[in-house]
Amino acid sequence: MSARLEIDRVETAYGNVRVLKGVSLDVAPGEFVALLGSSGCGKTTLLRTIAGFLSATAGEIRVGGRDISAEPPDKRGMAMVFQSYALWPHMTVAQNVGYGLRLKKWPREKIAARVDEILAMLKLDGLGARNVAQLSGGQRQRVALGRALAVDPAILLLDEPLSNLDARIREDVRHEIKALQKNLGITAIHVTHDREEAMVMADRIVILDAGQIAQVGPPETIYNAPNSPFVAAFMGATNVVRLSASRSGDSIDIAEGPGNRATVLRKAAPAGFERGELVAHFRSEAAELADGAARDAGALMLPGRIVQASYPGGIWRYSVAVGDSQYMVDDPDRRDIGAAVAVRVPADALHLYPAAMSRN
Amino acid sequence: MSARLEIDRVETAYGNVRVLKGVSLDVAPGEFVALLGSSGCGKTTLLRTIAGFLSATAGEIRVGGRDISAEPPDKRGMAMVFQSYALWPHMTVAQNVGYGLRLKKWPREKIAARVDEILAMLKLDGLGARNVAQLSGGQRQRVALGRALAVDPAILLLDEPLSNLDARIREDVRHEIKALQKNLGITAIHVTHDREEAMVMADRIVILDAGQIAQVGPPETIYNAPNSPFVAAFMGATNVVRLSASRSGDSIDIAEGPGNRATVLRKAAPAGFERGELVAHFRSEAAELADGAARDAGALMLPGRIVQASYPGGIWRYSVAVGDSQYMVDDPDRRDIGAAVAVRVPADALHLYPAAMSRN
Amino acid sequence: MGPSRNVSILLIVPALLVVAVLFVYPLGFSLVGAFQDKQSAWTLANFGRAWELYRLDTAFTLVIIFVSCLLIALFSIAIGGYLTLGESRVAKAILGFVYRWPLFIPFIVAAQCMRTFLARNGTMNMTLVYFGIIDLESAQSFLDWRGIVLTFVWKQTPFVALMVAGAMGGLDRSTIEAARNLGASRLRILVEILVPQVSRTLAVGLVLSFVTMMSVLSVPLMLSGQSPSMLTVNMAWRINSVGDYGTANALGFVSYLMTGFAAWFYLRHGLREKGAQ
Amino acid sequence: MGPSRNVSILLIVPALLVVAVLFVYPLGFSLVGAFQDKQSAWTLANFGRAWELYRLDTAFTLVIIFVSCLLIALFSIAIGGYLTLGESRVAKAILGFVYRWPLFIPFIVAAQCMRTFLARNGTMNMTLVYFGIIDLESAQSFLDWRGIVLTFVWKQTPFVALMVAGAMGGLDRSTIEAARNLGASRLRILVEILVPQVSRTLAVGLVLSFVTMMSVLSVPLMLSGQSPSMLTVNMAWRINSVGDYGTANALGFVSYLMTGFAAWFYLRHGLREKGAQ
Repeated sequence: MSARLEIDRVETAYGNVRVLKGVSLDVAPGEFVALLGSSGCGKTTLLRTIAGFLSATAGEIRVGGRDISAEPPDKRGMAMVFQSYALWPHMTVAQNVGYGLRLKKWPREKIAARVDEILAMLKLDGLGARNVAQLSGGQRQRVALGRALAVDPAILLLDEPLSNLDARIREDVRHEIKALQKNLGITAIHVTHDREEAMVMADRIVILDAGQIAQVGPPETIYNAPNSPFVAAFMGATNVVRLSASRSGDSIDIAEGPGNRATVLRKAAPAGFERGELVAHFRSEAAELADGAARDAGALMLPGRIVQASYPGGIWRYSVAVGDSQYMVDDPDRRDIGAAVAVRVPADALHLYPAAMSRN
Repeated sequence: MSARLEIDRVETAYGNVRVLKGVSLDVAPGEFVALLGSSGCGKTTLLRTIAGFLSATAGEIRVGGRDISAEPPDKRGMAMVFQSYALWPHMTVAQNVGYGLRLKKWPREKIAARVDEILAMLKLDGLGARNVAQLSGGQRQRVALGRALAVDPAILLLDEPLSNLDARIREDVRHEIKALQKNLGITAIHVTHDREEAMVMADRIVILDAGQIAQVGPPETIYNAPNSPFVAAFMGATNVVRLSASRSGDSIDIAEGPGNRATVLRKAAPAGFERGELVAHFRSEAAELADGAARDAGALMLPGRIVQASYPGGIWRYSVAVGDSQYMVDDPDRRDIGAAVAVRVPADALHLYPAAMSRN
Repeated sequence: MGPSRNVSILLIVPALLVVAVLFVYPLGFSLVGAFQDKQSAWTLANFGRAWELYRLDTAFTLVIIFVSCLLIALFSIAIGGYLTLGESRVAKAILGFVYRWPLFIPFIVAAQCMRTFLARNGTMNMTLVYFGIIDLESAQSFLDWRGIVLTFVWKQTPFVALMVAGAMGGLDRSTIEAARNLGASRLRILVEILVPQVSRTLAVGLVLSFVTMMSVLSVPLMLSGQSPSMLTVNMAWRINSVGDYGTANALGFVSYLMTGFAAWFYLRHGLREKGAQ
Repeated sequence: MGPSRNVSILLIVPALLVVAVLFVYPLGFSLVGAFQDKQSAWTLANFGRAWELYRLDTAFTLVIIFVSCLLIALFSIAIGGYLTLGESRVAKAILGFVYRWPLFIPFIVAAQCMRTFLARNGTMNMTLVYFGIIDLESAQSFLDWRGIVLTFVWKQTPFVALMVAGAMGGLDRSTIEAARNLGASRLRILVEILVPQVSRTLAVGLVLSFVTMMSVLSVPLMLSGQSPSMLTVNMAWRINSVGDYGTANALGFVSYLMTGFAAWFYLRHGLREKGAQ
């Protein structure tokens, strides 16, 4: 069972503080959508508004075409998995999972059968009589998931369900949840602040910023074509260069600046840009180091000196001082601190925006 | 000020449970050593034994050659930074930082001057009169560091000091702490469960497993030459293949197995290995995908089918079923689920161990 | 470490002895007194006399205190539940402000207030008559066991409600939201989710209230002069008017047994909770 | 949402009125009675008589209760501190087991125990004489204000110590270790690190003890017959023997003012804590 979820210009406020400033989003039946953003961006508020724990001050939420904005949480056909798991410590695993069915007045035997089915699906067989306090973190997380799935909801809401798990268990559970959601064909909305988690699990990612949607799209699009400096930085392109540039046909002429050499990038300019200042974002892993004197006509070259080095594994990560700025660059070779180098950024690794779009 | 720290066959127990089973480690003056391991490995116990909050049941701890095993915590010349920061909420920032000096009966003006100096060093200028409850997580962390540094300790002990910080702040603070430690020339012992954090910050990494040292060495060595299947898996080489092999000069002959094709790896065999079963570990990012029918004489080829795909960013990550096993492999190209592929692992990306060393 | 730990235990022994003597000895001595006559010879006569004179009062005391405990539990769960689950902020603020005031009224003042309030021509009846709900002839005095129960409940509910509301407020709110999300009504959430999670706090509050009610002399003395009376009144009578310490000690022993049972319950419950973790 | 919220407030109003009437009205009426004579005319005569007869007792009451509160605070900090910082597990287990027993002894039993213990030829003096620490001639009775203070402290210390030890146990232990790491002695950790962090809990415990001690009739009645006496005894006397409700109400009003002050302190402190967060 799954359903289309339409969020239509929804606004939500805590007291006088507007947290959601008009959010619209269509989620197809069976789709897995991640709401991604840093703390305070409104992602949890949006999830809680969808769930009905907060009421929208404006806008509509529709499930399968029906407006449910005024319905109480349990009439919305949604089930939520909480960050803290929110299991009831005075009930056994089976009682936790079966509680929603007891509320629906199912007969005792039918509940027991359904609980067994859910526990088997989540590889919790035989743990039904266990006290939830005796379970590991990963098991609790699965009981919480089972409790939500037992009532056969049309939409599953996940509020950072993995953030309390150990790093290694988390990776397994990511794949389990994703596979389960695909098998059941359930619609899922997943709140997270972990970029990789959203990338790996979601069909589509919604980036929220200050109560508004900054970008929506499949993981590859968000990662490779962020539509603003904010999204670029949030998706890991944290190195920033300001460039003087002008469009020239399909290429962009970059003038020599305080940190960069002149070059011509074979790359489309931002829409409507002709001449002026550009802000370029790039990832440390998309750049590389070249000799200090090296020239490359097709790439952006930033000559500087290595000031710090570390080995996070597989590659070396260097901090390179270029003028007043520092850039993080990954390189396969070990180099000395103080060495004169040039940061080489290929044209397609640069995300370019008119300077007016940048906040700082 | 800094000091050599010698840990000599130290054992520690909680009641009847032996947690440290004889740990020996030499830390040079000014060195930054990370104790890395999963929860329960004894890394925090070792740190607390060094600090004097737990007493060793056997062995010696020496600072600058002097045995301090029987000294109370404050006579060891060490200061500790706690995971929870452990700031005193009823004191201001300046009172927190200056408390250690007050205990040493410094005159009031000297304390004030030293506190100002420390706050300036940690970029907390002007926050001295602030209540600690009003500070952000990163600021609290720095106040805790300042409190430890104010007493000018010979050895700084860090108990997962970054694990309560947001991911983005954490990366900044890593570099700040590392730079501060180098500038002050202080000896530092850092407990963490985060592999990348240990790799980036430490001069040497100590991998602990079940109360014993599994491997000690600089980050590159631990990463590229893990000395056991446990360390290999802990450092991210979680793909495991069992191979039938025999040594042949400088190479290893690999026989065809249930999942792999026959090949000859130009690579030294594990010491003393002649013929028999090997366990091979490799990282998803060190392997790549080839056509299902592709052959490569110098690499290990594992033919199979893609069963899951995700895009964590930059590359695609595939789950490939080979016989009864599944491997995670990164590849730059987008491929279809169900496609027949071969996992290609270059000889130098394989970590080989005699099967007897593996636990499972 | 072995020897130094033993030394530190030896150092602490005098302090522990002082605590033991100061806290336990007076009690023990009085209990022994219950089994002795005026010549300090061993006897059960005190208990015989206590049984003969006060067996009805013992039952009366127990009934009053159990009824009070039951009502206190109900009211404090209701107050804590409304403060935790209620949706009207204004109502919660008013309730939160009002309910704890009796905590700050001494028992004797409370008893005095209730005397004025509950008497046959007291404020309550007069108000009811004024509104025509009863007529003056059928008005009756509540200055008997009902008055005692009312005063106890009035005075102790805030104490227990304070503990219960605090414990409920300290629960992970998402455990409540998870139940709401699945369709549990507020009453079900209170009974099935909240109360089981704060049951230990509730039990502690009730045990402490039980002991307090066993302690209070002023309320039964002032509110219910007639027989049957509570054990506290009887003990005060035996000592102050008759000078019969033996029987008073025997009654004290009985009181102590009752509270000891409550204490045992408290400890057992506490240990079981720890064992389950 | 506006209208439905207003409706829900209207729905809750009757319940709130009942709470307000039940909790506040009896109190208010008794307070009004303090300002009325027997013919319900307004007067301050009750206060005049209370002042004339009982001004010494009022001061006596306050002194006893303040001294008791001070001692309770010291003992409960010492007990909580030892339970939190002590190193001997055995000593901590014994102390933790022993200290809370008085909590389960009714006041009246405690008073009775103390009577036996503290009298001129009571157990305490006899023990001291037996060990040759004092001689029989210099033995004196402690059945006066000292006995009252001792009983109050004995009975209330466990209550406050339970709260304080709980609060201390709930603190982040690394805040203690951080101080030890820098060289703070255990006494300094107690005074400079622990007590400031549990000061709110300590204050609440003391205020509640203050109110409890203002309430207790049995202890002063049984332990100190002679003048001066505590206000509770005076109130009971006015009502039960003299039938003078006006003066009793006036004394109740004075008691209420004292506890009201304590309550105000409690609330102010609570609000300040919240404001600081």
